[in-house]
Amino acid sequence: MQEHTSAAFVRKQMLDQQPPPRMQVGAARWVRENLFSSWFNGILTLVSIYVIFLVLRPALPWLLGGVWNAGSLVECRQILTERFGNTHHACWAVLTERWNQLIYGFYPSSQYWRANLAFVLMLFAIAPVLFDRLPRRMLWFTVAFPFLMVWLVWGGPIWGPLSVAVGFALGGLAFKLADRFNSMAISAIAAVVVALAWWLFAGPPVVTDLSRIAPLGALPRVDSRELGGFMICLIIGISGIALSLPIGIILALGRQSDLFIVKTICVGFIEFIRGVPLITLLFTASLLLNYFLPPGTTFDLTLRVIIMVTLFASAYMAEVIRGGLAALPKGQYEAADALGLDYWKAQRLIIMPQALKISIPGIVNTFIGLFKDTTLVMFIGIYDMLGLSNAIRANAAWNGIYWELFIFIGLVFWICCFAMSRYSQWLERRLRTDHR
Amino acid sequence: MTTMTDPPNDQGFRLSQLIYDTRYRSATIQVIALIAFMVIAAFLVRNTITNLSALGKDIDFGFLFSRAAYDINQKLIPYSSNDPHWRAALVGLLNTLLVAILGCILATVIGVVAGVLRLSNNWLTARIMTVYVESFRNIPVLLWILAFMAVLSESLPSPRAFRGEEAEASMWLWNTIAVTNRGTYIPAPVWGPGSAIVVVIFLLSLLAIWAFGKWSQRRFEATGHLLPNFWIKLAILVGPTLLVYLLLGRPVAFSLPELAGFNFSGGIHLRNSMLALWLALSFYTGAFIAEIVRSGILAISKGQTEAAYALGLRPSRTMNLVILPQALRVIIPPLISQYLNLTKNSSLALAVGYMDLRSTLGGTTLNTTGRELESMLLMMLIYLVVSLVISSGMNFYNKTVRLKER
Amino acid sequence: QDSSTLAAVKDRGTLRCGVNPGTPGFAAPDASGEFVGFDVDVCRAVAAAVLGDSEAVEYTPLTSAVRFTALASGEVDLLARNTTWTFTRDVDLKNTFVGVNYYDGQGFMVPKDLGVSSARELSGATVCIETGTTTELNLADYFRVNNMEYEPVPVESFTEAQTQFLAGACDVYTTDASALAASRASFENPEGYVVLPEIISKEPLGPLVRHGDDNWGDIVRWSLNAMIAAEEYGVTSANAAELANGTDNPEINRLLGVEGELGAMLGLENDWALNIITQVGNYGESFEKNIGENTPVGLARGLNAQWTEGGLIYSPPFR
Amino acid sequence: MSQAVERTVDRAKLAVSDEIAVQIINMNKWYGEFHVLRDINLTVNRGERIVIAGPSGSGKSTMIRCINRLEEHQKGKIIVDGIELTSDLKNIDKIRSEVGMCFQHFNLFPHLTILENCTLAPMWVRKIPKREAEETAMHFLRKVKIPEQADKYPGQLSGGQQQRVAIARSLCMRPRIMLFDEPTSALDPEMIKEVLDTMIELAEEGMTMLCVTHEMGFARQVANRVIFMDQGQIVEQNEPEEFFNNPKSERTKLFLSQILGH
Amino acid sequence: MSQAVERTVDRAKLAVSDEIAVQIINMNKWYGEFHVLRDINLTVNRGERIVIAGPSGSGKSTMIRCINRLEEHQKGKIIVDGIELTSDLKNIDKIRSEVGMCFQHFNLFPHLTILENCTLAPMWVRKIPKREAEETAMHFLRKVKIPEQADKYPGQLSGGQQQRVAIARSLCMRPRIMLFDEPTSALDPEMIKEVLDTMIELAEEGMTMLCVTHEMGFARQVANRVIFMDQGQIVEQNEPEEFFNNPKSERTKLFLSQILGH
Ligand SMILES: Nc1ncnc2c1ncn2[C@@H]1O[C@H](COP(=O)(O)OP(=O)(O)OP(=O)(O)O)[C@@H](O)[C@H]1O
Ligand SMILES: Nc1ncnc2c1ncn2[C@@H]1O[C@H](COP(=O)(O)OP(=O)(O)OP(=O)(O)O)[C@@H](O)[C@H]1O
Ligand SMILES: NC(=O)CC[C@H](N)C(=O)O
Ligand SMILES: [Mg+2]
Ligand SMILES: [Mg+2]
Repeated sequence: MQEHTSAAFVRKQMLDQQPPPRMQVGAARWVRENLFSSWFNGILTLVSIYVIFLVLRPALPWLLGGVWNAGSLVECRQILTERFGNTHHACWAVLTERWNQLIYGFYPSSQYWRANLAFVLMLFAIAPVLFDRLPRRMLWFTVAFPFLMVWLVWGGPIWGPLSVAVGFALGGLAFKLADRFNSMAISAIAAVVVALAWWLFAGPPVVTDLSRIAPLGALPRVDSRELGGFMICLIIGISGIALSLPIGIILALGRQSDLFIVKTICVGFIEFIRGVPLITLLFTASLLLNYFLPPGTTFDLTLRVIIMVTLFASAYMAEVIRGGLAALPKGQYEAADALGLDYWKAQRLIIMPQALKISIPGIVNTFIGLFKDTTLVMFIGIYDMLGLSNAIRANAAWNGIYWELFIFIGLVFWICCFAMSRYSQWLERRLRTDHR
Repeated sequence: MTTMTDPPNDQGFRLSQLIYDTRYRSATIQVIALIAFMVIAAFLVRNTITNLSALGKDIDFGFLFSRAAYDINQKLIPYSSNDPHWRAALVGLLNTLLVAILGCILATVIGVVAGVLRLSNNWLTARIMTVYVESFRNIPVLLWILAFMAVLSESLPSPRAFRGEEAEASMWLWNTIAVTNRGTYIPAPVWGPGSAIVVVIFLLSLLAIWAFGKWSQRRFEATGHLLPNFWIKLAILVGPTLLVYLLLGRPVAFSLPELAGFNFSGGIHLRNSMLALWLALSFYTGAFIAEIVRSGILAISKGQTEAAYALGLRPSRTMNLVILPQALRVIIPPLISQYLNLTKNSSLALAVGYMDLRSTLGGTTLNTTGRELESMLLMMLIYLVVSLVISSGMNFYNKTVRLKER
Repeated sequence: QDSSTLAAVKDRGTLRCGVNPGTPGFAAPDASGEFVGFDVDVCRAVAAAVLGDSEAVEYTPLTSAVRFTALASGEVDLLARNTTWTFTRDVDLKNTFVGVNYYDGQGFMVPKDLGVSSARELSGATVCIETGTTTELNLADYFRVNNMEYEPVPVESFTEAQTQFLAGACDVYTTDASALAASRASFENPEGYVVLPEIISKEPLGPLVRHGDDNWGDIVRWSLNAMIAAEEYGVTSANAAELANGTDNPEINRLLGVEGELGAMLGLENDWALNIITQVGNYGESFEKNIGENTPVGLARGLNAQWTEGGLIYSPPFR
Repeated sequence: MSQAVERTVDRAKLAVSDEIAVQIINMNKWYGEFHVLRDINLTVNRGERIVIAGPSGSGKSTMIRCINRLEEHQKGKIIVDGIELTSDLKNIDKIRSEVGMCFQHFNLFPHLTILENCTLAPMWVRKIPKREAEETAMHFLRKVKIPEQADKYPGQLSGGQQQRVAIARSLCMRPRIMLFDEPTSALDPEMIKEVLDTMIELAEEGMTMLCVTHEMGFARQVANRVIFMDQGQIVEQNEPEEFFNNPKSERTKLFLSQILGH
Repeated sequence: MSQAVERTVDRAKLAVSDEIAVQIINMNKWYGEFHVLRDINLTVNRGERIVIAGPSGSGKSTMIRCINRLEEHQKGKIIVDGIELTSDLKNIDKIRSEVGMCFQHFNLFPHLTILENCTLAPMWVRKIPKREAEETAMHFLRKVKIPEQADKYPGQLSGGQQQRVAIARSLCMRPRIMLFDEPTSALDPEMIKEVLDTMIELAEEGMTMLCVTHEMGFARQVANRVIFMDQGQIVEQNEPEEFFNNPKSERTKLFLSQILGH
């Protein structure tokens, strides 16, 4: 379109310097230019080589010469002494023996397939969110996934999760029906009331009856305390991020709004959550939450942790989304106003779709942070991978084994987080070049 | 001026105006929000009160003034088990701040070095720094803390190994530093008579350096001549102090760590718990800071560098005069939020038994007195205040350096 | 009433019990991941009494630092976790200690090659100590009173203490003597370590519940007493079922529910104690099985012998 | 200054009725201490095409933005289509769906296709079924001559095309009044023509239009009144011929000399 | 296409000496595998004003950036003011302080005031005392007609003013050769004129100039040679009259038809 303006002859952006062609360089020159271009550079190179040498010399034999089969550390050391005459080698045997515990916690091994299936389905559920080239219809599966996951992981008849889903559906329906009053407030209230009515009153008896009459798909129940390892990190991380998204949106809108009280409440909440360490919130979950709830309500520690992690993440999410909102030109709001869309419709149809898209890299980064932070649950007695590594060490057979476990755990986290950060970089690049 | 309104309403006030009139609508929404907020707050408070009274407890901060009865190994202010809980909490808070401040300093150094080296044109060094950044960023800090602790306590010699004629381990740097699995012992200064003079001279020379800097800047502006500032400053820093020190017959002695009984004594004892926490936090945060520094420098468009080069400025000058002043504006806000993270992450001290605020007030005090609600609230409040102080510092900085635009 | 712990436990079908995460002999997961041990048996006894099934227990491993809060906040119904009965814990922290299942005292363990034979020689030592315990406070007092210096290394859990101690990060490990023995037993080379002769405190360890539900407290108290009394009267897991047909000792009859309505008074079935004894065993059986002289832990009965044998273990009469 | 409007306009076609479309009475507005609009009085009849001109910062945009309540006025009255603009939301909603607006920077919704841009408001505000809304949208897209772009995204269109989409989008709400705020000033010369042509067509169909623009060719040919604003006041208003050939105030003369002499 | 340069230039004033200012011999450059500049040969005499034109991507910028070593050439020779450009740092420094350069995007230092922008390099490179540097700076700022902006920051100036500051900043180093890389292409038409005027003045004073630009008015009036580049080669060079009226190569004709026919 721009072909015929004067701009045709001007490149708008300088490119980065590129290296000269290989035929112009040659290995010797490459080395000189990249490693020894000045005396300082030369020193750097030598230091670097020394550092690499220092790290690899003990690490390589240790890593490669490890023992993979042994029943205990002592046995392992025996094998090593026989084989090498010393014990400066890894004892990977602990992984061979306990890897399933590190991954699944105390999940009954006969039910591993459920966890695996949930994991695979999770990939499918997340894919359409991450890659917008995929068919949008896959999002329906994404919506259904949480319920499916709860059912798969915790077991029991399918009716429970299904009833929760029905509550949501009824709420949505009520929202739609109340649409004609043309007021977001009424719609929202209707939705909440209907959904709560179902969850609290209508739903439970129906579920109990159905479970009795037709215990459809009744998987053996697995308790929360049997969850652990990598699995619990994933569950807490994913639910935290998914649940914090809506709350984060609301907080961000609240913070942007010019209603003083609403804004103050939101700012107060966000700053409070961001101002205290996550671990104090987790302790609150494990020590204090029961004080704040009506007498006699006790619920699952995992659930409490998810609630706290959600609150935590939503404060960060709110800031990320606020950034996205701020990046939108004011014209978008004005155009929406001028077309007669009210605040909520404008948000839903115009502002949020764009702001969220801009925020995805930020959201992914929040998620990486959150995912790494799930290791803190070890302090409140949930056996995540680190907690399990302590538990494994508590066993006399493996007392004193550190590195093999740390390396395994580190590697698992590294792969996940690195992949995600690459994804967010890719996305950032794409959003920048996307003609939007 | 903004409060002029519509013409007087003939029908008077109608209830529907609460929803449909923009003037009242926002008030309505706010009142509803406030009520909802109060209801939730009241609900929580009421539950708390009922629950507490069911347990026969109350809310009372009096426990802060009763005897703590436990010992803390690292204390920056005098403390014994006879002191009250609040003092124990204060010792913990100071420990938190100590590790946070040391951590921020070291993390900045590591981060800046790594960030700059990542941009270096030395291929090998740049790669190594990339490996460093990517590995530390993508692995939980807790794991790093535990790993550092494991290195320190598993692979270093115990004090016992230093004992005997042909000891297995020996001290570093001419027997001044002992690195053991209990911690590292470094020489501690002993302030003899006259040491005050040395300190004063040292402070004076700091002043002199500042004055010299001003003077040399003015001289440069007047004549265009630039002095070898760095070396002169170094000379001022070291020269007079050293001279006085020697003249006064070395009033400041150093007490060297020595093996006595079970442990080393004398010198300053850097406990492994602190070292592990400090190093892990610094390296972890350093990786983030490296990224911040790198992208800060990259964000200053290539055009700026080119313009400076085209004017004949050398690369080092370009860095100092053009790139850094601009990059700092980009770097500092995220840098401060990293400081904030580091401070909050220092609460993971728990994992290695470092007695910070969380381990004193939120740990031993909490569970010997059973005042979890009070202790947790107090602890959160203190963390919140620390965070707010840091972030208001950031806001202040942001306001002062904002670029002037049209 | 409905909100009572008993009703909640029956409703749930399982008992929630807070235990030590891993002190061999007292509470530790076995190879199949199930908790076993001397303290765990108290949990199992209560479950057997209340639910008739000693396996219907959810164990929550708790560090010393979080145990009371976990109990107070209702996360567990019962804490059976080598916890010392003290005045403040009972009165100020609003717990109800229902009895003592192990009379203990605080001791010190050191590596043999340290060449120390008395706690008085420990001045200047580095001491690994679990935070949030009575032993932490005793330690502070002991060293202060005796004018000795020490360097506390606070650790969060028993396992960590053990690891630090083995790695040489501290010279001394101090805690309840029983736990020291258990710990030493799990070492690769137990002979390399000695427990010093001094016992510097009284540590009566026992199960506890929250304030405010006396009925529940009674249930736990008498479950423990049932085990103790059973030993005293020679009722064992092997002969309990037989004795339940009736004996001429009215006390045994009342205990086993043959006579009287003791169970009903507690709100339980009448065979509650029988369930305990058949499924868990009596106090002596539990002791021998978990920590007795024939186990790796190898503790002698000592103070924990029946009063009839010169010990302190003593159950109030079932009457 | 750039493109003259080449198309000849049949002025006869451009009838004006007596009915009043917009009436502004003694309207005042402040930004903080700054008095942007002072005692504005203006009556626009149905079918009138008004061009508003004036130097930058004189309050032109602010004035027309007050008409559909994108800005709030603080004193005086604005009556649109017989409805007074008060802070009553229902009135505001009603007026906004009666009044279309086009902005300098188009403000299309970049995440929606052209067609979706056009059907969004009718569907969600007027509650028109999708099918019908799409038909209307295609009708107006044909009118602005870009039906073939319906499935593209705004980012794929040139500026002129985007502005035409913006006009179509407003028209889909079947407004009775259109406001234009410098619709051509962000465009390259070629594209200006496309957009002006579209606007002229609209004018010929009898749409009531208020248009802030410096395209004096357009003003000459289409407007039946030109309003000149300065420092928040309406300094002069007149028929285009009179306005251009015989400006009364000094200020207007100066302005015209700048804008035309250029 | 936009502003004609209105000012009449006294061509007689524009003397060219025989001394050689820049000589490029058989210069080649690659980006990776991509051969950007092929066998460039060019001799610029002192006082010459050369305009370089050519389609986008033809290597114009790259060529003039090679002259002050913002890019490295890989084959051939570049001799500036008698000094050959090698990787010897001292030579590079010397050449850079002899050769001034203005960029498309001005690249002023946003954290320094206009005056500081202008005094920075003289003070730090030429070691001129601040006082003196400021006097020079004010001299040149007066010359580009914005002395009153000296204490403002670049962000507070319009594009045209910024570009003029950029020129003044280069001049403060008292360069003997000036390079311009599309100095006007990021500017609005009005501002283009300001900048071109400044450049013409500079030319009249006998500055040796190499200027990448598409302002053909400027080329006609000021240049004494126009160089046409395509695909990394100099396709044609000639006096402006000849170049515009009588282009030899097909490629040039096509280009000119595009750029002028517009
Ligand atoms: N939100 C605001 N707050 C304060 N002043 C404002 C605001 N919006 C506009 N102004 C000021 O009000 C005056 C009128 O602005 P307006 O946009 O209406 O001018 P305009 O005539 O449309 O000018 P232009 O031709 O540049 O668009 C200007 O001086 C402007 O600076
Ligand atoms: N750093 C680089 N790496 C790879 N290719 C580059 C780089 N810089 C420029 N190029 C390529 O070299 C060619 C010449 O670029 P140059 O900037 O010299 O063109 P130009 O004639 O100045 O064009 P324009 O009028 O668009 O500025 C272009 O094809 C460009 O894509
Ligand atoms: N080591 C422990 O966990 C318990 C220690 C001690 N018996 C206490 O109750 O405090
Ligand atoms: Mg305007
Ligand atoms: Mg170019």
